[in-house]
Amino acid sequence: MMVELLLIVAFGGSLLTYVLGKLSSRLRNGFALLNALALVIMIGMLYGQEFERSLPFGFLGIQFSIRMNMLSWFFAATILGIGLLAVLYSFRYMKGKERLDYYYFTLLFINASMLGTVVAGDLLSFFIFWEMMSWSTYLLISLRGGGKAIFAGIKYIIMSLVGSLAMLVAIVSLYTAFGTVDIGELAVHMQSASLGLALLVVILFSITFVIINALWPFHTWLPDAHAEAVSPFSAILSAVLVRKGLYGLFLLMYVILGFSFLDRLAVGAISFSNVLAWIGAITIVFAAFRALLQNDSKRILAWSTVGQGGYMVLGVSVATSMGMAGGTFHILNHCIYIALLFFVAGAIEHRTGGIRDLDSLGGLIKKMPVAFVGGLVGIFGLIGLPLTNGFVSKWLIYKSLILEGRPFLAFAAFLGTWGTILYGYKFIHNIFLGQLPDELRDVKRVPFTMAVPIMVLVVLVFLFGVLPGIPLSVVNQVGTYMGFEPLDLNVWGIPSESGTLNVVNLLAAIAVAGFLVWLLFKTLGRSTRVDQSDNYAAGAAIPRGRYGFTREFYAPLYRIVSPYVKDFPDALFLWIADRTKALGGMTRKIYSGYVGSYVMYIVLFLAALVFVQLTWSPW
Amino acid sequence: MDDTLRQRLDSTFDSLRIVEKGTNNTSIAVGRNAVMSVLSFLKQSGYDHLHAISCVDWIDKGALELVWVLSRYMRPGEQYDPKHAENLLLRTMIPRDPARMVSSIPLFEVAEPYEREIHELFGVDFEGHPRLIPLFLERSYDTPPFRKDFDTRQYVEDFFESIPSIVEDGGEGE
Amino acid sequence: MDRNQLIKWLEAPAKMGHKYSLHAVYFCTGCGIIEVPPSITARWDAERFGVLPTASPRQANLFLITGYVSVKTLKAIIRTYEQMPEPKYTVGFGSCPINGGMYWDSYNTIKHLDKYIPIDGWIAGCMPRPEAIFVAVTHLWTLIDKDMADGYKRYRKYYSQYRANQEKVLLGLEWPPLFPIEAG
Amino acid sequence: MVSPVLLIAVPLGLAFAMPLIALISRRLPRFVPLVACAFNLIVAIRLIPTVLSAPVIQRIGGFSPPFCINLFAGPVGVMFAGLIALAGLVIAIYALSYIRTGPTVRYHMLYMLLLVGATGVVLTGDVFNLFVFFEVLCISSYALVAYFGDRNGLEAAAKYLIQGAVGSALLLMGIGLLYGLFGTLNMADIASRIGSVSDISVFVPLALIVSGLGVEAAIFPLNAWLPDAHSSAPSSISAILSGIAIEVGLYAVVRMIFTVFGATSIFMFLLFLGVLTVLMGELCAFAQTNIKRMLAYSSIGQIGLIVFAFAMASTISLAGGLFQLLTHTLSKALLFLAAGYMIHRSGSMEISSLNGMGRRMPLTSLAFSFGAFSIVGLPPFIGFPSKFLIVRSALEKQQTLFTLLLGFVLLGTLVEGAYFFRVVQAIYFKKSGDEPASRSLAPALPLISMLILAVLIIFVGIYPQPVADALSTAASDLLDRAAYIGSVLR
Amino acid sequence: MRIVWLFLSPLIALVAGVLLLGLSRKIMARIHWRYGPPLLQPVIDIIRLFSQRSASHGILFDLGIVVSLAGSLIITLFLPFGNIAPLSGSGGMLVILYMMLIGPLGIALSGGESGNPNASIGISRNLMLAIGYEVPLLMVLLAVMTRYGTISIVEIVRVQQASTWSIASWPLVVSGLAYLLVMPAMLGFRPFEVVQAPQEISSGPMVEYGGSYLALVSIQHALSLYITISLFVNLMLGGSGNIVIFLFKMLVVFVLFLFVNAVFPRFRIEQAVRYLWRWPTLIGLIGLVLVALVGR
Repeated sequence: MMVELLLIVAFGGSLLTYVLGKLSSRLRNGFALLNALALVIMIGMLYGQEFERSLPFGFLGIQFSIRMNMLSWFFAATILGIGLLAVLYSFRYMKGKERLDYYYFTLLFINASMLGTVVAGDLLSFFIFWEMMSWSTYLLISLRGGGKAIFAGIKYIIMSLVGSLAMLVAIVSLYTAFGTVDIGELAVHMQSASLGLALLVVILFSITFVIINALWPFHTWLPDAHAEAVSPFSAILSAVLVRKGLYGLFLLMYVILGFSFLDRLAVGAISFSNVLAWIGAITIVFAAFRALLQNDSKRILAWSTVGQGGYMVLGVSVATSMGMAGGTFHILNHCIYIALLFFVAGAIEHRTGGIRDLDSLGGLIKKMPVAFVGGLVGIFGLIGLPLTNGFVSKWLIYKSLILEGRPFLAFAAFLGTWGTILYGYKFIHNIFLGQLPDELRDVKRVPFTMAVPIMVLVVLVFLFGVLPGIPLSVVNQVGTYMGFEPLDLNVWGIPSESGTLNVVNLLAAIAVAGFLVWLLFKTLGRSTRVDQSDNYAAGAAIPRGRYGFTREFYAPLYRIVSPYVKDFPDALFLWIADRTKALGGMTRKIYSGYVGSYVMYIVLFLAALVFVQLTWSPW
Repeated sequence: MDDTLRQRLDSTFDSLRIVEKGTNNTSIAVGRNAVMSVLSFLKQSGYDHLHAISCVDWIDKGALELVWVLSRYMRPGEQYDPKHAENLLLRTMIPRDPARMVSSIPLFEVAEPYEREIHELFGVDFEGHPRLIPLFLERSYDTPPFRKDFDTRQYVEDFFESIPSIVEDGGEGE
Repeated sequence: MDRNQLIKWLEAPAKMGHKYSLHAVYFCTGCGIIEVPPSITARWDAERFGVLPTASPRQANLFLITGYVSVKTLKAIIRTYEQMPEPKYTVGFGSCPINGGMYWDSYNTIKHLDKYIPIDGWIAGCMPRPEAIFVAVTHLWTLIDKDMADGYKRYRKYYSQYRANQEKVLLGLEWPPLFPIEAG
Repeated sequence: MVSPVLLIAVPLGLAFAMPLIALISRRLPRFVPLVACAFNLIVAIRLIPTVLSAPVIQRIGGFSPPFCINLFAGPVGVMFAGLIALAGLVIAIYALSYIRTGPTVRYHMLYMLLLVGATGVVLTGDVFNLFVFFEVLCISSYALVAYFGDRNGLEAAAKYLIQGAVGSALLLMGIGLLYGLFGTLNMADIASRIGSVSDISVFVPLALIVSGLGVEAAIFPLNAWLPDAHSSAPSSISAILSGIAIEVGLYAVVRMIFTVFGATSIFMFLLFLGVLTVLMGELCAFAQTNIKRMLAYSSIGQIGLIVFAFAMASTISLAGGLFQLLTHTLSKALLFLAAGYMIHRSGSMEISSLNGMGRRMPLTSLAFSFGAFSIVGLPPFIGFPSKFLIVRSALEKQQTLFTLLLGFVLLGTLVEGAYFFRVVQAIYFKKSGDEPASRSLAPALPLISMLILAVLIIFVGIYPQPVADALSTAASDLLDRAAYIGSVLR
Repeated sequence: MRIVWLFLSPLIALVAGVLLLGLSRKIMARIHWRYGPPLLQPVIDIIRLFSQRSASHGILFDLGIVVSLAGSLIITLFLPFGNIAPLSGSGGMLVILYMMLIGPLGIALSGGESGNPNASIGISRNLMLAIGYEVPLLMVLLAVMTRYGTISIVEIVRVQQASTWSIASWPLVVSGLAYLLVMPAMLGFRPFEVVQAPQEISSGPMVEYGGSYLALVSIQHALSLYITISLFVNLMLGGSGNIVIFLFKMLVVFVLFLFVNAVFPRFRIEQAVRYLWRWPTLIGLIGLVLVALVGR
C-alpha cells in the first residue's frame, strides 16, 4: 500500500503546491519542503522490501502494476534525496524571480514522474511516466525564456521524443509478441524470444537510454539544457534525471534479458556490452577535452556530467560483480558531487548577480568560504581523490577493467580522469583563487538555506569516501537483485585477494602525515598574513583589478586539441533540422495557390487509378 | 642637399640662412614662426624621417635653440637607397623665459616623446601637445635641470644633504 | 667539517644556515650587473659559498644592489626589499650606492642609499671585480657570526625615519607602510 | 426507443424555420443551433446502448428495403452523429460571442445545414441519399468559408467550390454507373450484387466515388483546397470543417470501400496514400509561420494518420483509426478555437505575434497547449491511447513493410511535435515586445467551450477504456459486410 | 616490525631525496666545470629557510603546501623500498597513481591562492605538462599491469625478482623505452622544466613562497624526485631485495637523467606537449598493443 501512497503524495503534492502558491508564497514553500521531506521518510521506510503488485485500474486492456526492489529503491532514494535538497536550495535561489508557482509545480511534477518510472512494474506505465517526465522537463528547461533557453528546450524535447517513440515501438512489439508488458513475466518470456525480435527490442531500448543518459553521439542536448536551466533544476537534471537512462539499461540488460541472453546476441567481437563500453570510453575522453574549452561555469559541469556518464556505462558493461558494483556506486557518487557543484555554481551566480563567465570571476574564497569548501570537495569527488566517494567507485571500475584485461578502456578512463583534473582545477581557480576583482568586493556570503544542502553533500562525499562499506552494502544488494554474487567487503573497503582497498590505512596515513607536517609547519614557520596587493611584480606596485591570469587558461592545449574535439554530432543534428525545414518549404510549393493545378491533381489521380487498374489490374 | 632644393628654398622663404659644413652636414637656420612651414615643405620634398628634436641652452644669448634633425633616403623620382641618406638640421632660436613653441606633432607624430623630454628638462612649453606629462624624472624642479642656470651641485647640497641620516642610538637598545 | 664547525652548527643552526646559504636577489641597476654573471659561472662559481641567484625576492635573504640608484629605481629597490622575508642582508656593490660615486653631484641619483634602506655591507670600487663579491660574502659571514648584520632589525626599529625619507624623495608611495607607524 | 430519423429531421426543420424565428427577434436565431445540437446529442446518447446490440433500420416512405430510402443507424453511424452533435454544440457556444458582424442569421442557418448534411451522410443507407446529404454538407461549407467576405476568404471559397464541384461530379458519375449496373440505389442491395459483375466495370465506379469523396476527405493529391479554406475561414468554421467535415468525408470513403464495394485489394494503395499524406502534411506545416495554415496542414497530417490506420483493415486498426479521429476532432477544434481568440487579441495570424500570449491570455494558451500536447500524443491526454492503438495494430501485422511505414508515420508525428512545441514555447517563454502584459481573459462563453473540450481530452486520455470498447464494436460493425447486408435486406 | 618501517621509510625517502638533490647540484656544477656547493647544501638551504619569517596569503595558501607534502609522504609508504612495503597491501597501483596527483594539486591550490599571475601561469603549465606525460605513462603502466595481471606493485616486484627485469622482458621493453622518454617530464628536468622556469615566470607556482613555505616545497620536491625514480625502478628495473642495491639503481637512473638535464635547453609548453603526444605515446601504444596481443 505504501508505494501507491508514495505516488499519490508525489503527484498530489505537486498539484497542491501550485494551488497553494496562488494563496501565499510562504505557504507554498513550506508545503513543498514538507512534501519532499515526507517522500524521503516514506522511501526510507520502504528499504529492503521487495514485492510486485498489480494495480486495480488498467489502460486499454493492459493492467498496471507496481514493483519495489533494491534496484528501484536505490534510484528512488537518489531522486527523492536530491529532490529534497533542490527544493530547499531553490527557496532562496528563486526568490524574486517570476513564475514561482509554475516552477515549483513542474519541479515536483518531474520528481514525481521520475519516481513513477522507477517504481513502475510494467513497461507501459514506465513509458507513461517517462513521457510525462520528458515534456515537463522541456517546460522547465525553457523556464528562463530568452533565445538560448528556448533552443535548448526544443533540442531536448525532440531528442527525447525520438527516444520515447523508439521505446513505444519496442514496448508494443513486446506486447504483440508475448501479450504482456509486465517486467516479471517478460523476463521469463524473453528467454524463448526469437533473435530478430530480441535484437530489435535491444536496439530500440538502448537508443532511448543512450539519448537520455547523454552518451557520446546523442549528448548534444545536455550542455545547452544545463547551461540554460535554473541551477536547482540543472542539479536534479544532471544528478538524477540523466541516470534514468542507466536505470533503463539495468532493467533491459539484467532484469528483462539477463546477461547470458545478451552474449548470445553478439556476432564475433561486436557484442552489446562491448559496443556500450566503447561508447562509454569515447564519451569520457570526448567530454573531458570538450569541458576544457568551455568558459562558462555551468557548461563545464554539464560536460563533466556527460563524461561521468561514460564511467558508469564502462563499469556496467564489464558485467563482473566488481564492475557492476563500481558502476552502480558511481551513479550514487556522481549524483552527490555533481549536485553539490551545481549548487555551488548556482550560489556564485546568485550572489554575483548572474555572472557565470569564468574570466570575470576570481578571488571569491575570501568572500564565500562555504561555496569554496563545497566547490573544492565537489571537484575532489569528481576527480576521485582518495578519502572521497569518487575514489572508491573509480577504483572498482579501474580494477575490474584491468583484471578483465581491457587496457584500452582503462586507458580512456584514466585519460578522462586527467581531463577532469584539468577542467576541475580551472573551475576552482577561475572562480575562487587569484585576485578579487574590484566589482566583486562587496559580495555577501552564501545564504543559509543554500548553504545547508551544500554542507550536507560535503559531509556525504567524505562519509562515503571514508566508510565505503555503508553505501557498498546497498550496492551489493542491488547487484544480488540483478544476479551478481555480492562483493565481500567490510566497512573500510574491499579485502579481496587480487589487490585490496583498505581505506582505513589510507585515512590513518593521511591523518598522521598531515598532522606531522602541520606540526612541523606551525612550530618552525612563522608567517604574517599579507593583503592580496602585496605581491611580487618585479618591483612595481601591482595594477589594481587587472593582475590575474584566467583568460584561456590552457591556451597551448586548446591549440593542440581543438581540431580533434569538434562537436560533429551537434553539427549533424542541426544540419538535419534545417534540411527538413528546407524540405518543408519545397513541399509547400505543391499547394501553389493556382486552382487550375488543384483540379488537374484530382483528374490526374483518377486517371492514374484507372490506368493502373487497366494495365496490371492489381486490385 | 642638391642645388635645386636650395634654389626653391631661397625663393619660397625670405629670412633663411643655409650653412654647409662639409658633406652631408647642412643646417638651415630659420625664424621662430616660419619653422612649421619649412618643416612641411621639407617633408614634401622627401625629408620625411624626423630623427630627433634637441635643444641647446645659449645662456649668454638668453635664448634656447631647438634643432630638428631630418633625413631623406630617396630623391624624388629615385628608388629607395640607404646609401643616399642625406641629413639636414633645422635650427631656430626661442627666448628663454617665455619658452614657448608650436608642437610639430601634426607633421611628425614621432615628435611627441622628444617634446615631452624637452618640456621636462628645458621647460619649453609646446602648444598643441596632447600629453605634456613627465617622462623620466620622479620629482619636479623649479628651474628645469638641463638649463645652464640650474646649479646641480647646489641642488644636491640643498635637497639630498637635507635628508637626515638615520639616527641610530636615539632609540632604546635592541 | 671539523669539530668546532659541528659545535657551531648545533648551537646556532639558524645563523650557520644563513651563512652558508645566501640566496641573492641581484638588483640589476647601473653598470655593476655585468660583474654578476662571471661570479656565478665556471670561473668564479659563487655556488661554492652557497650563493645562488633566485627568481623572486620572497625566496631570498641577500640583496645585492649593483650600481648607481636613480630616483625611479629607488622605488623598485624599496618594494623588493620590503618583500623579502625577515632575516635579510643587503650589500651595496660599487661606490655609487655608498655615496653617489661619480654621480655625486647629479640631481637624479640617490647619494646615500643607507638613508632609505639599511645596508649591511659595502663593496668599494668603481665596478669591483667578482672576487670582491666573495670577499663581501665572507665578510658578511663574520658579521652574521657577531650578530652585527642586523640591517633588518634597524629597518624595523627606525621604520618611521626610513619611511619619512622615502616619502620625502619619492613624493608618495603606492603601497601602505610595511610596519605600523606610531603617531608623529 | 426514439427513431434515428429525428436526428436529421429536427435540425433540418429548425434550419428552415430560422428566417421565421429571425422575424420574431434579431437575437434569437443565435440560440437555435445550440438547441438543435443539444437535442441531437441527447437522442444519439439515448440510441447508443440499443444500437450497440443491433443496428436500427429505419424505413422512410413505407416501402420495403430494396425500394425505399432507409436509414442505417449502426454503432458507427450513431457514434458519428453523437460526435457531430457534440462538436457542433461546443462550437455553437463558441460562435455565440465570436460571430457578431455580418449576416449572422445566414451564418447560423448554413451552420445548421452543415450539421444536418454531416449527420445525414453518416446515417444514410442509400447511395443517392448519401450524395444529396454530401452536397448539402459541401455547399454550406463553401458558403461558410467565404463568410467574412474579405479578399482571401472569397478566393479560398472559390477554389474550394471548384474542387468540390469537380469531386461531386465524379461522385455523381460513379453513382450513376452503379445505378446503371445494378438498377438499385440501396447500399446493402448493391453490396450483395457486387460479386456478379466483372472486375473492371466495378472498378471504374469505385475509382470515381473514391476520388469524388476523397476531395472532401482531404486525402493527399486531392486536398489542395484545405490549407486556404481552413486558414481564411472564421475560426469557428475552420474548427467545424477540420473537426467534422473531413471526418465525415473519410467515413463515406471507408463505408464505400469496406461495405459497399468490399474492395479489400485497394488497402495497400490506401496505406501508401495515408503515409504520403502524413509526410506531406507534417513537412508543410513545419515550414509555416501562419498559425492557422499550420493547423490546417497538421489536419492533413492527422487525416493521413487515420487513413493509414483504416487501410490496415483489422479491428484494432479501425478502432485505433476511429479513436484517432475522435482525438483529432476534439483537439483540433480546441486548437482552432483557442487560436481564434489569440489572433483576435494579437491582431495577426503570424506565430511571432503570439509571443508572450501565456501572460496575456493564460487560460486560452493553457487550452492551446493541452490541444497541442494531445495531438502529438503525450500520455495524460487523449492522443496517447489512439497513437498506442495505431502502433499496436501496425506491429501486430508482424510484417517489415508495416513496421517501416509505421516508422515513417512516427517520424511525421515527431516533426509535428517539433512545430507544435515551437508554438507552445513562443506562447509561454518568449517575451512580447510591445505593450505591457495586461491580463485579459477571453470572454466567458468561448472559455466554457474550450473548458469542455479540455476536460474531455484529459478525461478520455486518463480513462480511455469505455470509449475504446465502444469503438472496437463500431470497428467490427464496419468490417463485416455480411452482417450489414443481412440486417438491411432481411 | 611493520610499525617501525611505517615511520622509517618516509625518513629514508626524505634522506635519499635530499641527498639526490644535493648530488644533482654537485654533478651539474661539475658539468659546468664549476666546483659546486657542498653535498649537504639542500639541508643548509632548508635550515636557513625554516629560520626565515615569510608572508602568507590565507589559510588555503598554508593548507595546500601541508596537503601536498603529506600526500608525497604517504606515497613513500605504498612504494616498496627494497623488500619493505609497509602499506602496499591497501590499494596497489591505483592508489599510488591517485596519491601522486595530490602533490602537484596541493601546490596548485596554494599557488593559485597567492593571487600572482606568474603562479597561475606556472600551474596551468604544470597541469598541461602533466596531461602531456600522463598519456604515454598510462599506456606504460597499463601495459605493465596487464602483463603481470595484478594491480599490486609488490606482486609486480616479486615476479620481476623471480624472472628478468620487466625492461628486459620481451613485450615490456617497448613500454620501458616509452617510460624512459617520459621520465624527464615527470621529474621536471631541463627539456621539460617549463613549470619552474625562473627566467620566464620567476619560478612559477613558487613565486610567493617565502621561508618555511619554500622549505616544505623543496622537501616535497625532493620526495617527488624519490617517488618518481623509485616507481620507475620498481616497475622497470625489478626493485631489488635489499636497500643498498635499490638505492644504487635509483642513483644510476637519476644520474642518467641528470646528464640529459644539464645539457638541454628548455621546451615551450606547446612543443613539450606535442612532443610527448607524438613519440612516447606512439611507442607506448605499440607496447600496449604488443602486451594485449602477447596475452596475459
